[in-house]
Amino acid sequence: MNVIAARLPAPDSGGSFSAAFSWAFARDMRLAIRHPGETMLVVAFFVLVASLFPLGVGAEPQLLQRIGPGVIWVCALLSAFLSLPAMFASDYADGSLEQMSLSPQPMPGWVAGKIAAHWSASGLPLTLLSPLLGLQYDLAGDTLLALAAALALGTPVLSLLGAACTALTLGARGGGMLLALLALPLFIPVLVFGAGAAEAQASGLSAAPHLSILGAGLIVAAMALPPAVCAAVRIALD
Amino acid sequence: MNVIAARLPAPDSGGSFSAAFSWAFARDMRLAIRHPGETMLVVAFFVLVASLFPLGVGAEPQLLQRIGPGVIWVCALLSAFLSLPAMFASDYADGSLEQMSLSPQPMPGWVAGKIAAHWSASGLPLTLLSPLLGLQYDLAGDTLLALAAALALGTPVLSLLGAACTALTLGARGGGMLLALLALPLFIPVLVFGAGAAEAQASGLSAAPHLSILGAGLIVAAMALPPAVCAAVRIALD
Amino acid sequence: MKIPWFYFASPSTFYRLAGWMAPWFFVLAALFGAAGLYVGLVLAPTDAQQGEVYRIIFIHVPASWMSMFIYFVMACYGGVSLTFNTRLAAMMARALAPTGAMFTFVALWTGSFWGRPTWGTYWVWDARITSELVLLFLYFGFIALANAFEDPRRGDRAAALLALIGLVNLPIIYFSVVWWNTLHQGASVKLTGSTMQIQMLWGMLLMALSFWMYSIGASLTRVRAVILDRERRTHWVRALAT
Amino acid sequence: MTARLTVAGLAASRGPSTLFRDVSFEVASGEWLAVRGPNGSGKTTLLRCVAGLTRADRGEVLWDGAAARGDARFHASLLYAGHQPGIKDDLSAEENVRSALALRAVAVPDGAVRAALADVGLERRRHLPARRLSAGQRRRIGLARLILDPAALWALDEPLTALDDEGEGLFTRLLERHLATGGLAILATHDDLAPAPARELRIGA
Amino acid sequence: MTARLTVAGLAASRGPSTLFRDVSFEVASGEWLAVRGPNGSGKTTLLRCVAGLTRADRGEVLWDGAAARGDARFHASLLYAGHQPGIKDDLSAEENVRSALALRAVAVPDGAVRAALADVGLERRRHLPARRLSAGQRRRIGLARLILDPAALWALDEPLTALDDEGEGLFTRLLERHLATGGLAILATHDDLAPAPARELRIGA
Ligand code: HEM
Ligand SMILES: Nc1ncnc2c1ncn2[C@@H]1O[C@H](COP(=O)(O)OP(=O)(O)OP(=O)(O)O)[C@@H](O)[C@H]1O
Ligand SMILES: Nc1ncnc2c1ncn2[C@@H]1O[C@H](COP(=O)(O)OP(=O)(O)OP(=O)(O)O)[C@@H](O)[C@H]1O
Ligand SMILES: [Mg+2]
Ligand SMILES: [Mg+2]
Repeated sequence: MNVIAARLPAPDSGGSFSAAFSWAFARDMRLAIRHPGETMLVVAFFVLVASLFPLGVGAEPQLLQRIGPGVIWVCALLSAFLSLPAMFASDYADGSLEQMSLSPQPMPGWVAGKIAAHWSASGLPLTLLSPLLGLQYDLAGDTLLALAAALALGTPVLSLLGAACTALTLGARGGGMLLALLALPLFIPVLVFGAGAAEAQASGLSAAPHLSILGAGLIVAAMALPPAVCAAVRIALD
Repeated sequence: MNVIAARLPAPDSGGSFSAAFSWAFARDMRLAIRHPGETMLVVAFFVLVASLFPLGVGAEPQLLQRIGPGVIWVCALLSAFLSLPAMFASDYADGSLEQMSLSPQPMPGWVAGKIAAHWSASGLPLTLLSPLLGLQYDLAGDTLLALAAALALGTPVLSLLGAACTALTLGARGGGMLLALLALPLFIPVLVFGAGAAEAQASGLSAAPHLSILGAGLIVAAMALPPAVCAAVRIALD
Repeated sequence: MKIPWFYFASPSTFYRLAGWMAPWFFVLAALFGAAGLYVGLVLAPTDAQQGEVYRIIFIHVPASWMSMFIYFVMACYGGVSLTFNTRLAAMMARALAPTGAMFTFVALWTGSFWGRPTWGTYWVWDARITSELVLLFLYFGFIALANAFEDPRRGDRAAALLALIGLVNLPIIYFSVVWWNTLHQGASVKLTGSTMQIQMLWGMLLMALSFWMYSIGASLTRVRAVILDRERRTHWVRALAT
Repeated sequence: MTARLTVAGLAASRGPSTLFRDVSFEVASGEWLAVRGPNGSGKTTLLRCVAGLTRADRGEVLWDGAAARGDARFHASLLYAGHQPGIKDDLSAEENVRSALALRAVAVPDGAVRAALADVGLERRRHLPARRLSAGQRRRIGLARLILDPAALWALDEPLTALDDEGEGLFTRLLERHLATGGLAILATHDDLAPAPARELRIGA
Repeated sequence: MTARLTVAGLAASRGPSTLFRDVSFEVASGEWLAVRGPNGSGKTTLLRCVAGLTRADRGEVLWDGAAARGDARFHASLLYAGHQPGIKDDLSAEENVRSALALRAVAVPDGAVRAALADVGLERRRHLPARRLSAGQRRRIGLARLILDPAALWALDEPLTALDDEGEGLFTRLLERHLATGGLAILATHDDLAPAPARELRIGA
């Protein structure tokens, strides 16, 4: 019982934003990629759904070209959505969320960290993969570029919005469906601009306006939503 | 302590298939529609996702007409998928599954009941709704009919396949994504024939062949899968 | 707690107050409605290209306005209930939601009904129309979330927060016609002079007033029900019962 | 009624390590067996093997002389409750009890459920979703099951968890009645119960 | 170090019913308060109010004279563990302890974690995902936290759940050390602990 004899010094008066952020980010990433196989799952899932489409729709090249960006965006949306529960629900169920909110770490810090982790596990791989999928739908080079750029700007917004919605539905009845009802409508605007960018590019116009709107949206969301998420978490734990 | 004095007669040597079925069906339905609001959630979700795609794809009527059936099928697929965890995962987590498998009720009975409940809570409402959504994509009358028929035959297959997959992933890490990876590929054939039926109808051919294939698939699945699910559940509990 | 505002904010007093006010708003709604319909259906001239169909505008536009306006008010109540933790504000938000959803639906319905003759289709995935649809789902989400918890106070808080987040959608609805070249026509009612017939304008404004009054009346009536349900264990409600 | 549970040469291992090997015991009507051992020694595993949930490496479990695993008569007379007693958060206490009884095909006179819930002190809260109940109140739903379910064999894992003194008293009374009326029980527990166990089984170090 | 927790006129209600009203007490360094009461009386709720998770209807919680809720110093010195102690099934015992410490910004000399896990008897299983651990072993992860975390105030909800006698002994030794080194504790528990509580708080009927 060596350790029991000793006693450690008291902790310094609590962590910084960055400390909290990196703690939460590291933890959630570890949980996400706990087992090598699972890193592939999001990606696999994404590719899968994207390839469901041509099958459902029947495959003429020009039709595919036409719907390509939209489909890819819907996939991004869905896989962001499907990985939402991992963000708060499980931590809420096993009491981890209480521990976090009682820790000296500032809540905005670890909330941001969790959101970042969610994005790196869902949005980021999708963004990196999108050019390949775009090729599947044989999109032109610049369209692919616009698509990737739009995803890079848009998927973080999805993670932010999604975080707010899961936090709101913590402990609520109705589970996944309720979450869908809340989150998907909020995702729609992102989808509109995101898909719009690629389509504008494809039809010869510039994607710039859509992208700049997405960028603006990202900034607003990044400013406004984390506090909202914190509030939602506090409400959930009350 | 009145009751404690008394003692009830021993139970008869255990339930019948039908008893088990109706017990599980009633229970899961009650859990599904625990609160009036929630009955609407599936429907809302369906309508919502159905309206996501065209948005991503952009809105020419003839294009919509073209992809309508495919989109609606993908929606059916997704909402069947989203409600999968409710079938076994939660019962596994809180120990209900142990209780069921230790009960005198025959396992195939309550497994079938749970599957039926899942279908009535996901596939059925979608089938009933599909004509309305079809109108949104302005599909012709006979196409709508073919679509509804295909859904009526196909969605039960989705529930059956889904049941097998969730049962297999019980207690596995990776949760939703792993499930997606398992289930969605299996769903694809259903999607192909299902959407095929409506498209054949739309393009003037008869939907009959597709429908009969779906029907055959349904019969096979209904015969073969429940035992598989039982086996998977036993493995999960071991 | 000295300020009379808090006095009125106490459910029991507000219950009586609402019960007393609601009928008057319904009366006003009826009056404005009658006037609006008269102006809209009788005085306003037939439209050059569209003929009589365009008269849907007297329902459509006010309904659309209210759908957005009510959401805004609802969000404000939500904000108040969150910041000051006042029960009544939350109840008002709950009471407003169904009316708002109703007007949103009417806007969609009349709109698509209007679309048939003018655009040749009931439904297009046009940005404004879609964002209006999103608004409808936001209302649904609000109602669903507010009732998704055993503890009504939690429902209040969560739903209020959702309403605030959803505010983003309003500018999208309103400016969508500007941001995209949509099928839907742009704002013709502007503060700086309007491009449309004066009678049409008056008709729309009167109808809007009527809808507004109706909304207040309806929400007041509904909030009484909410209050009763929420306070059913208190003495004053028991007293009412007996 | 009289019944007998016989376990012979049971052995189980988890992952690398063997938890217990050739465990043999017998429990007859009116007796109960206490399974004791330090944390992680394998009590839960043993109960699960007996119930037939986990497949043992070796050994057999007999109920009235017949192999228990998968036998309908055994299942009809077994009431198992593990660390997770299978209570649905979304259902009320009453609904939970009713559905548990229905699952075990036990028909109860009406009023009985409510009376049982009164006995365990949940009458006022019987319509509250279980999610809202306190830790102990949730466990008390299990006690109500014990009151109503005529199963001959109880296999309970730490039945006293989260119960207050009154709850413990209630449980011991229930156990006494159960044994008196010819029931048998296997309880994995860390603390001592009033009716002394007929036999104690110590596993693990 | 010396610290003092003061609770004055605390009142909380759940749903319709009031659980407790004006509860007042004080705990100083070296003392621990036992919160007792029947199931559902509001012990957990009280702990949550003190920790600042649940918003009390009335009353205040002071830490060294300053309002506790949301105060960084309070959070830095509070270690709360509820019925659900926040253990991740997918992480191993060691990872669980480490991440819990990191979250509380506690830096430990290397080897300390492993030693602590040895003390609670998890050394051999420290790399096993918590999912694979037995009920008691999971709780012991919490004990390892108690060993390593220098928090001055413990707020623990039924800390003895699922622990065997050896585990209870371990916990009492930890509590003694904690109090001896100037810590304070609020424990909601149904059973009696070796170091007698400085004060007992009975709530509920
Ligand atoms: C489902 C379909 C439709 C929806 C959801 C919809 C939605 C809206 C909304 C939200 C407004 C108020 C916003 C504002 O005043 O700027 C509005 C106004 C208006 N809508 Fe629609 N609309 C639809 C279809 C139509 C159709 C088919 C027409 C006629 C061709 C139409 C004509 C107008 C007009 C003239 C205004 C007034 C614009 C103004 O004066 O500001 N709408 N609509
Ligand atoms: N996959 C596995 N690999 C290694 N060890 C495992 C695995 N699964 C379970 N174990 C070990 O097997 C034992 C199972 O113990 P069991 O749950 O039966 O203990 P118990 O006696 O019920 O303990 P408690 O008193 O804490 O409930 C534990 O020591 C656990 O660590
Ligand atoms: N929404 C609600 N409506 C009605 N009652 C509620 C609600 N939420 C909680 N309760 C009641 O409040 C009490 C909360 O008790 P708490 O969990 O604090 O009890 P406890 O003293 O910890 O009990 P235990 O000893 O079983 O852990 C319980 O009686 C519970 O039924
Ligand atoms: Mg155990
Ligand atoms: Mg408690």
